Amino acid sequence: MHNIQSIKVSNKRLTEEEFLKIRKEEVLPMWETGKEIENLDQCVEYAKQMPESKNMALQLVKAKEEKRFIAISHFGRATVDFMTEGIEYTEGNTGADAGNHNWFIEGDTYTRKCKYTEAAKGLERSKKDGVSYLNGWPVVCYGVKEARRLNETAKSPLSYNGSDEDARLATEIILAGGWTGTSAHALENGIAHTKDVPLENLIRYTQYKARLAAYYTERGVPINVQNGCPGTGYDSNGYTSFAVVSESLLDAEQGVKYEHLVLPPSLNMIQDIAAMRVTERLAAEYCHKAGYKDIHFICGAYPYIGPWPQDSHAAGAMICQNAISCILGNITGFLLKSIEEAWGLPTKEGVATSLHYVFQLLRVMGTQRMPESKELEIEEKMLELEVRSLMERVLDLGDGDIAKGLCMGVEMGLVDTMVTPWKYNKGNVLNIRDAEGCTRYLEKGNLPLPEEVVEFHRQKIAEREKREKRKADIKMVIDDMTFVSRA
Amino acid sequence: MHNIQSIKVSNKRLTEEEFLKIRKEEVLPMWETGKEIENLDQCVEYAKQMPESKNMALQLVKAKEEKRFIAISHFGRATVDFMTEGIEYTEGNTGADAGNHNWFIEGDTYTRKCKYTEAAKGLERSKKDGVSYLNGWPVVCYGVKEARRLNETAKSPLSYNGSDEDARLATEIILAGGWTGTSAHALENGIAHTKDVPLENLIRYTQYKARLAAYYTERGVPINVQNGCPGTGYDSNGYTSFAVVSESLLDAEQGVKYEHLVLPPSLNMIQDIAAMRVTERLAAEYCHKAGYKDIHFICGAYPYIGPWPQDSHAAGAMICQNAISCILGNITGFLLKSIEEAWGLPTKEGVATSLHYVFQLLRVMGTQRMPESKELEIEEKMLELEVRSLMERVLDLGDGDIAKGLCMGVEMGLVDTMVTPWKYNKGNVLNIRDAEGCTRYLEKGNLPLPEEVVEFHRQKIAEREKREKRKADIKMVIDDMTFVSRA
Amino acid sequence: MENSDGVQTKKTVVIGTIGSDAHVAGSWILKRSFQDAGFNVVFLGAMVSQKEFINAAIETGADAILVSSMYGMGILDCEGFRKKCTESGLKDILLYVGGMLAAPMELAKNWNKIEEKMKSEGFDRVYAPRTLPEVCIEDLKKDLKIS
Amino acid sequence: MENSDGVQTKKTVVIGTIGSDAHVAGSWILKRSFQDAGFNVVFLGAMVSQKEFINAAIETGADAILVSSMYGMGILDCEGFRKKCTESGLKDILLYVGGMLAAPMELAKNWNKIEEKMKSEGFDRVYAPRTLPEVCIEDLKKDLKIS
Ligand code: B12
Ligand code: B12
Repeated sequence: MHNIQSIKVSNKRLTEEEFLKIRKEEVLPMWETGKEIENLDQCVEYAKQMPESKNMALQLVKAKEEKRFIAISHFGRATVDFMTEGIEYTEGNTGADAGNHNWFIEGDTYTRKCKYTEAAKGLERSKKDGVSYLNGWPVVCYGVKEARRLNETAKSPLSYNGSDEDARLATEIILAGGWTGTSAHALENGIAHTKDVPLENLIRYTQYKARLAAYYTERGVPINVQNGCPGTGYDSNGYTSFAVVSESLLDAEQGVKYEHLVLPPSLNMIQDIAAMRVTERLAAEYCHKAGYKDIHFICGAYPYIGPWPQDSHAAGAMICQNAISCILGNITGFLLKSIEEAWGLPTKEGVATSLHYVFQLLRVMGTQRMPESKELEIEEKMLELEVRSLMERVLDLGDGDIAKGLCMGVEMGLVDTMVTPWKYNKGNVLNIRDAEGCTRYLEKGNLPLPEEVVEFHRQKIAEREKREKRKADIKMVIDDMTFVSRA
Repeated sequence: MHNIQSIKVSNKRLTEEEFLKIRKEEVLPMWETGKEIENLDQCVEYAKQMPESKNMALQLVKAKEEKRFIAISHFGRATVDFMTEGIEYTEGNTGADAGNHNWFIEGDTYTRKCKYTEAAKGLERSKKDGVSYLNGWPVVCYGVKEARRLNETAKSPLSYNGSDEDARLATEIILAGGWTGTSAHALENGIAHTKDVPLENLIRYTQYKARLAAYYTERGVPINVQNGCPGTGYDSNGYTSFAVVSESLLDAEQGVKYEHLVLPPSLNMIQDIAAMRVTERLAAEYCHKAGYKDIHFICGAYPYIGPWPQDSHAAGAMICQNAISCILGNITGFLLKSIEEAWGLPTKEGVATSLHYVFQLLRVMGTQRMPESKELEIEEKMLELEVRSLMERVLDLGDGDIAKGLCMGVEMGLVDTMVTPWKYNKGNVLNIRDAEGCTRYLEKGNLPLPEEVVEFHRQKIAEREKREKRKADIKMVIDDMTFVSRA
Repeated sequence: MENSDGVQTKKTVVIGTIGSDAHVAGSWILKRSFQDAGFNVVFLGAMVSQKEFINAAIETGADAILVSSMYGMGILDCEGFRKKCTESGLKDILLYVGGMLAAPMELAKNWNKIEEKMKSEGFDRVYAPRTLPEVCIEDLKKDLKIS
Repeated sequence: MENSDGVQTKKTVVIGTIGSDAHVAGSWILKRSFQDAGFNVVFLGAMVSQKEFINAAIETGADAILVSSMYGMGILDCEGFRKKCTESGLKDILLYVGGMLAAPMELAKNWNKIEEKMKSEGFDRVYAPRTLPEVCIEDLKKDLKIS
């Protein structure tokens, strides 16, 4: 069992010297395209020429102030042509531009796991066969020149999905490419993407990416950092909210000034809106208490992360449900999957289709909001009790250092979720839905849940058992994992 | 100017004798297919053989009790093959059956205006060219045999959209055909479908159809009567709610026991849910006060009645928005348009697509409801003030007789809407949207609006003027008429 | 509005929705646009028979008749309209038709077939749904040789 | 479970998600289903290399290896797997593969091309996404000639 002394990582800002040393010795040498961006200040100079209108951080802040929304499209396959064609097709056919949209470009999994040789082999085969053998765009193989080309092609800002093991080099390249958004989420990379990478390493990589984003921001290129936790599609709202609140402190310490707090939907609109409010409130509170006073927090949401229906219109219904929930919840920047989710990687037609759905909903109900209510109040109260209790325990475990606390928390099963390839996750938790589809704990494992929350979840599960006249058991848990996809 | 004595129609139940006399002398002789159903009791006997599971009235009551929903598909073109193929295709591909769906079959406009010769000519040309020149299914030309064939083809119950001038013969034929739902809305037929047919006549036709439905119901075949007001797509929520509340008394007096109260959406979810609650509450209250104690009131909604976007996915977003509003509002039986709405009459593929959207939404959020809130309370209060004030004035004008009161009310511009071909409608009202898309009065004409309502609407319009920094004028009124369709 | 030799002449147009068609929003907006553009508009509302169009045109000496059809049976309702106009002495009156002219989506999707059909019926111009009134106003000015 | 001459023999299967693929929900459910069906399951979780599959099969004397691939690079990850099994002495072990085996939707949509590719790589059976575990359990019992 770890004790706190044996945990090397800590929530301390990387000094410029430490940062540049890791950059020079660890990050850039990982692949030859690292050489093209050795001069960091030159990269920042290039990025400074990008028009402010195409800056994702400023775009999101402005949208929040004007109560507007920004739709964010996932997109990524192996070849550059596929990417440029897709960007031009979508922006040409949907009215998507820097005022209402930005791109969340997916790197392939080999690249995300720094297996650049496999990525390069997959890229060659893809070019040769004209078919994408990679499940994303191998940004590190391409290097800064192609990253700049993509950015110049697009009217909307570009950001990079670096979730998975270690996206430090990829992030260096895309920011040098003029992109203005990246992602930095440690717990997510553990529970959703890795098997045996310790949380310490994941936090270290995250700190580096956050410091790099802050480096650009401090020199006049505001960078939006997606502090999110899409999770596995089978997590509780409590878990994902906690991940984002806790990691807001990690990013704040590295000097990040634009944090996009992004949560996955349970699909119960009241619980999802409650989770967003609690996450925004506690992130701001804990950061403020820790002395970080000038951070822009922007609300955000992922599309449903669990399995999708194969029928394209049933998938369209999911896109509309997700978007309406964000409109009613005033969630400024929300991400979109495509109707091909149950089939494969998004095509340009799929991306455009999602935007047709969303822009129509914004036109007809973009100014409607979910009113205050008793139900919303209760969900907020229960989630706040849960997240606050876990925050206090974890901060306590780390003697006030959230990085150390998180490592201890995972090891003691306090920070725990149900389905994950990550060997460090205890997995003593069973998540189940209540009668209205809210996420509840059938088994709470070692989670430090206040009694009131445990009782509330028990009652809510009992309501479902009564309504459906069947016991809440592992079979119901498994049904809940795939109920959305059973069209 | 009418005075009450000169109005012949009154809210009095047709005696069996009067009813059978009109049936024999006025209704059945309108076309030769009337001869096939002369023996009414034989028709009832046939209808009694239909399985109870396929009875629309009982289906809706059961769904309401079990907090489930029934999706209702518009469908109708000239040929029988088109109809049977469409019914089988849809029920075969979407899981639609008597447990979750029913059909709202559209008659063509010639048939609805009793121009059976034109309808027959249009039918012949349609059969010859294999193209539907008619905008609906000419039920009267076909007669009871084909009506029965359609009903036997379908797993889901069938009902007939008889809105327009005089659907008495058509309704006789479909009920004899075993269908278990019809529509009976007088004001709707005025403002939306006719030019110079006095309200008196429209009320008379409605009373006949209601009495016929009650006749079947009293003899063991419950018939669902759609007491709805889709209106013109440009009406206020107050107008359409009033139309349904007032006409609930007309249907109740004729002995209708199953009233489906159906309202068009403004697309503001709070106002639409408020309108449904006020309509159900006041219909039950006024009917109860008038001594009708045993009527099943079922909540219902039309899809958006104004102009739709041409893009099929933008249209899909409309279908999802309408359905989510109904789920949150616990609106049991809601009607669906198809994604072809901006193009032409629904195809079978279009109908199936709508059901794919809706059944997925029911699967993932079918148990979620809109919580109580201050905003919902205010909208309910304002709508109740408006509808109650108009009900009291109209009942007063008719000395307690709603039929006479309605005729006087229209003539005096108390019952008035903005855009209609109906020459009896004064048209002094201008409807406009507020900043959240709720329907408000820019000009109230002669509507007997309580001061509090007038002030509330004025304030809400002022909020929009402030937010959009432009004056609320006729130009904004016209923009609001087509904003939904401007994809 | 002036014709080519600058003489002030207020042109008159008859506007309405033909047959048993109750759709009036489209022609209501057409009416307002043509009035704002300085035309004298004779608005017949909806459910206007061919005869009513013709009588109104004769009574007001109209220069053009604008027929709207939305409910899907435009082909049936418009047949023989030019012939009737000519028989009633409205030999060279301009006839425009527009809206959702054909019930089945197939026809709406291959618009050219509808346009041909309407042109063969003697309509001078045929407008697809959603055509903005301004487009029609410019065409009419051209056809009437006025600015 | 009994084989054809009724002798009680617990069969062993190795289950996991191959390559750098983190998707585990599918194989997690596969594991539970095979356990419930009386199989002895060696569950390797996700991100399992070909070597780890082979070592586990050798250590536990497995009768079959069930490979899941979801993240889209299944074709690259599965190449040469049968060859490596044979080289490691697992000559006639049953190899099944299933899940979302190919990144681009085109490939997912023409499933037969993927099936051919995987069969040519030596997989005995290839399962499309969404295949219910029960289907695979019946196939395996047939291939292992047990009831
Ligand atoms: C609103 C509406 C109604 C309202 C009409 C309110 C009213 N009194 O005006 C109500 C609800 C009453 C209604 C009733 C019916 N409707 Co309706 N309706 C519509 C809808 C949704 C919008 C039409 C509209 O108001 N558009 C807004 C106006 C401003 O635009 P517009 O009409 O297109 O006109 C503009 C342009 O087209 C152009 N234009 C139009 N005509 C002309 C002519 C010329 C010369 C020019 C230059 C330009 C021009 O300029 C106008 C202004 O910009 C359409 C579908 C759609 N578009 O989404 C269906 C639609 C027109 N209706 C249809 C049908 C079938 C009916 C009913 C038969 C339904 C029923 N079973 O009861 C009845 C018919 C009643 C009757 N007796 O005629 C069908 C027609 C099918 C087809 N054409 O193939 C449509 C297309 C819906 C569908 N897809 O099935 N309807
Ligand atoms: C949930 C999910 C995730 C979760 C995974 C959680 C976890 N750790 O398990 C998270 C969010 C972490 C995730 C991450 C990613 N994902 Co993902 N994910 C999904 C999703 C939505 C559902 C998959 C799932 O859990 N299904 C539920 C389970 C129960 O069913 P199943 O997996 O299909 O398995 C059943 C059957 O298929 C069958 N089966 C499966 N395998 C086998 C094998 C055999 C032998 C047999 C008999 C049967 C069988 O039995 C199982 C039980 O019934 C799918 C899309 C979809 N289906 O909607 C995308 C999807 C699989 N992911 C995809 C991608 C690209 C990724 C990422 C690369 C995204 C990113 N850019 O970060 C990463 C990859 C991370 C990594 N390192 O691998 C793509 C793959 C593209 C392709 N194949 O062409 C998909 C298809 C989405 C898409 N359309 O783009 N993902």
